[in-house]
Amino acid sequence: MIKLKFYGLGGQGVVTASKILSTAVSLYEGRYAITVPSYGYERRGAPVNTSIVVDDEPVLVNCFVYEPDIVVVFDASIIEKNVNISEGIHKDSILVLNTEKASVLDKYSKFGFKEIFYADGTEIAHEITGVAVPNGSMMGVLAKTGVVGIDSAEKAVEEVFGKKVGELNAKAARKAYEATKKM
Amino acid sequence: MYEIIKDSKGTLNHGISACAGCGMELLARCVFDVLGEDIIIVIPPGCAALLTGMGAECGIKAAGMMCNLENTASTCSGIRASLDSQGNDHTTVVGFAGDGGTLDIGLQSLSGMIERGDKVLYICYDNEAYMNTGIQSSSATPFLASTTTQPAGKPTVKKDLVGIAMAHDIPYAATASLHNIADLKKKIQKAKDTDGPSLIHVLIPCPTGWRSDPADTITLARAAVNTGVWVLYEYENGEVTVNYKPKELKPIEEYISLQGRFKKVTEEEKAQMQKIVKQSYERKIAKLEK
Amino acid sequence: MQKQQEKHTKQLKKCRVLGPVATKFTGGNTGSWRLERPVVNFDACIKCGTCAMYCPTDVIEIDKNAKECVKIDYYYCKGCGICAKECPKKCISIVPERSEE
Amino acid sequence: MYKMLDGNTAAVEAMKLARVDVIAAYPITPQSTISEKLSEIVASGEMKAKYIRVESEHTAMSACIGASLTGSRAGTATSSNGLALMNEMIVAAAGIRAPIVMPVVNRAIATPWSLWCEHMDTMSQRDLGWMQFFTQNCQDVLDYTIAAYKIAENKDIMTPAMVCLDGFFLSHSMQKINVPAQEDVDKFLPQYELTNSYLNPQDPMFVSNVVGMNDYTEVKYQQKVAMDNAFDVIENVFGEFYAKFGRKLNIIEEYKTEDADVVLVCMGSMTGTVKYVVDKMRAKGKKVGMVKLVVFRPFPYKYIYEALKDKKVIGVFDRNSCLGGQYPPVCTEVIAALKGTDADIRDYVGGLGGRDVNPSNIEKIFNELLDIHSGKSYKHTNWIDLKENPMDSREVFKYV
Repeated sequence: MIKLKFYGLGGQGVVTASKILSTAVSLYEGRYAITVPSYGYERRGAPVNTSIVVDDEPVLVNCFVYEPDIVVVFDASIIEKNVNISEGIHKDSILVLNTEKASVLDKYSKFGFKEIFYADGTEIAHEITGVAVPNGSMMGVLAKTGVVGIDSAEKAVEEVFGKKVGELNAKAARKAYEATKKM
Repeated sequence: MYEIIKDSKGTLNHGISACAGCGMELLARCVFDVLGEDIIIVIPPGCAALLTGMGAECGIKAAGMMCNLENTASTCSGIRASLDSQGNDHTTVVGFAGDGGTLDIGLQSLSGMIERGDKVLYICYDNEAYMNTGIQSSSATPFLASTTTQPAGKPTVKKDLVGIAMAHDIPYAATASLHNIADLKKKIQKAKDTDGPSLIHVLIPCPTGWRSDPADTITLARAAVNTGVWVLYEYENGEVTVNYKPKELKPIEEYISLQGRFKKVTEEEKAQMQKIVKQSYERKIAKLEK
Repeated sequence: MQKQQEKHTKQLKKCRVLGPVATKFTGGNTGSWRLERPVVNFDACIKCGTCAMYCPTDVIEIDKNAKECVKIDYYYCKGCGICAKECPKKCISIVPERSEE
Repeated sequence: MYKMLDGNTAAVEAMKLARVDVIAAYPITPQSTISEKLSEIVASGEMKAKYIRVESEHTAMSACIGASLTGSRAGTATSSNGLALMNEMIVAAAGIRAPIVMPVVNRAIATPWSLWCEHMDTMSQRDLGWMQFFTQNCQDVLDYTIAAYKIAENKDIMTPAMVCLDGFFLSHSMQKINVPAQEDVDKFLPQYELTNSYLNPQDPMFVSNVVGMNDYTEVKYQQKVAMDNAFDVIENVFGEFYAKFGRKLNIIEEYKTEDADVVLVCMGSMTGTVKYVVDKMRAKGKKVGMVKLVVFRPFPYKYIYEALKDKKVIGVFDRNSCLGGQYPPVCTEVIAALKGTDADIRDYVGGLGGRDVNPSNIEKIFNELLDIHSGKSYKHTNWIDLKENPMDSREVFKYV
């Protein structure tokens, strides 16, 4: 059982990203997933998070994730908005981060994650799809951690976004996958 | 399905337990006369519930149901949608509700129905108070009329239903009066033929609530029009036609002296009433004929 | 339609219907409420039909060929008096119930 | 065919498979996506139905009753305050015997305002003559909705049904769902046909007439009998469902209760979490079990009795505050079902207004129950996961 937590801002497609991940593992890898979103009063720009549990067996637990194995941050600025992304992490927890800025990486490195996988997902998304919404490209970065295969992530991106937009986003995911660095 | 126990000429049985001289009963007969048997009628609890009898017995030989007080229009919408989904475009869906169920608690559902454009014929029999439950004021109760909840007389004037419907740009809306049955029936027919929502607002003298002589029901309906209390007009595809304009308005006295509910009105108040009626009549005609 | 309905009624089989449904077409003896009754002076009557048109209970029928041209169904007539009031020839009078005509 | 759906879309999928003819829906968080999706698929022609864009939930239910009596399979969905506004028509639909099936996305009723999950909305409607099915996951939502149509429309039942899904925890939770083929559902669920009361100008009758004191008791008794008969019908329909689709539906589901020392009774999405905790505690050798209530109305007294008659310590988890009552509703029913046994039944209230029912809380409950079972303790915590000093939660400074 792998427990994930996605952090981002309203409008960045965090919920869609959780849909992509669960689609990838459920429909293309024969595994199971459950997502529990944590948004309420919907508005753009407010911090949001989503819990996802991935398992080889049908997932029973239906509640938020408190001890994430993987934390995905869609917007690095989130820690300035009173959100503690390191809540509940343990010694093997992994961080997936949307940035390439050394100064930001420096800040995040202090949280005590075992590994950090990072790439500038927003820039890659903007370059390929023309829209600076990083949920497709971040799937590529996430795939680097091994929680999901990049092939099924690509397929899931296409499935969720539909053919036309999906192809571009899948391309972004692949590019981000290849651009991902680790520290 | 009906087991026929009593002979009756039409869709509505003669032995209806409405009060003697009830204007609503006469209106209901006109409605069934014009609409025929291919109807589904929705009636909320109220005076019109007397048409439907009690228990297993019913006075209406047509398909119908009793809804709740405030959802006549919305129940009609559901029935219409169901008929539409079955490809039935011939059956008329009729809502038959009083002033309380229309102007007070049912206004929202009526507004929704008109705005959606559901093909429903809505008839409001307006006896100007909650008569069935014991003459409590409604928003249709006229200025200074005494009711059990406002015994000293209602301090405000009546709500304008057709005006509200016109603000929705309803395809067809009309006021009608019982003294002119030909006009009333013509309007019901027009409303039936309208492709969309239609509304008829009929002033119904009520001997019990107005504390008038049952024999005066038609006289009162006529007097309401001649004194300018009630204006006969129709709104059809955005055009207004005033059906009848008295050459000269009769004094309000002719209308209120026949009714016990205005008995406590003082001479001073009467003059004020006359002024309001005349003013609102003139304003209305000016607005309608603009 | 009336005949059809009656024929239809005869063909009905008993079946159980759940819920508050009314399936018997009937009405009460509203004539028993009457304190006063309308009486027509047939000689003055011009058979215009005004009384029948305004009768809320729909119990007046005009038979132009009969001597007693206005028929009132007293089983249902509630005695409201609208017919007398509206009659253009004033040929309907309202008399107390059980009085000699 | 497997699809990724959230609870709301699963409900929409079920309504589409059931070939609902008339839809009248009003949006309310967290039900909104049901209204949106339904109007979308009706507009695109994917679903052949009439969509009435109503101006309130009260109108939605009124329109559904009208449509249902006129011969259409009618559908709507709501949540929270919307269900409360419907209240009057909820009673009417049941009394008129209109077999409407309505997904209800559970949410706390204001005030205080909360958009989140709680069972108070459906619990406040529990005795009004509707059947209620509580679902654990999105597959449940789809399956029980389809089955509910068949149960509700059974000629001996003719009773509307609510399929309850927890707001956000199910309504917005993405899960893998096995969606049956349309032709299989068509075979399972025949076309809607009116055999009880109806509105048909060719064969008129007057529905929902005044009955007065002469008939009222009898008409209500008919509703009671329908509820009593429901279990046979439910079992048959669930059996047919299993034969057709291969998934087992339950009136109550017993999870590792056989040798359990203590059992927790609960409903809704939290049952998944409880199963997870049961597995975890069993691995540590603790004998705990769970009973998932699916059918809450009619209440399965006999099933509960059979499942729990030998248990000594039972906890009941209510996701609903019961203000002024001795026990919250689910617990009250369980106590009534086990009358005559010597079970020690404990009530727990939690998960209000969307507060998460997480594994650690459930574990705490089980440990308390185990302590009671072993005689170590008698006390239990009624309101779980309550902050310290709840009375001071709005302590402010005032000028005095």
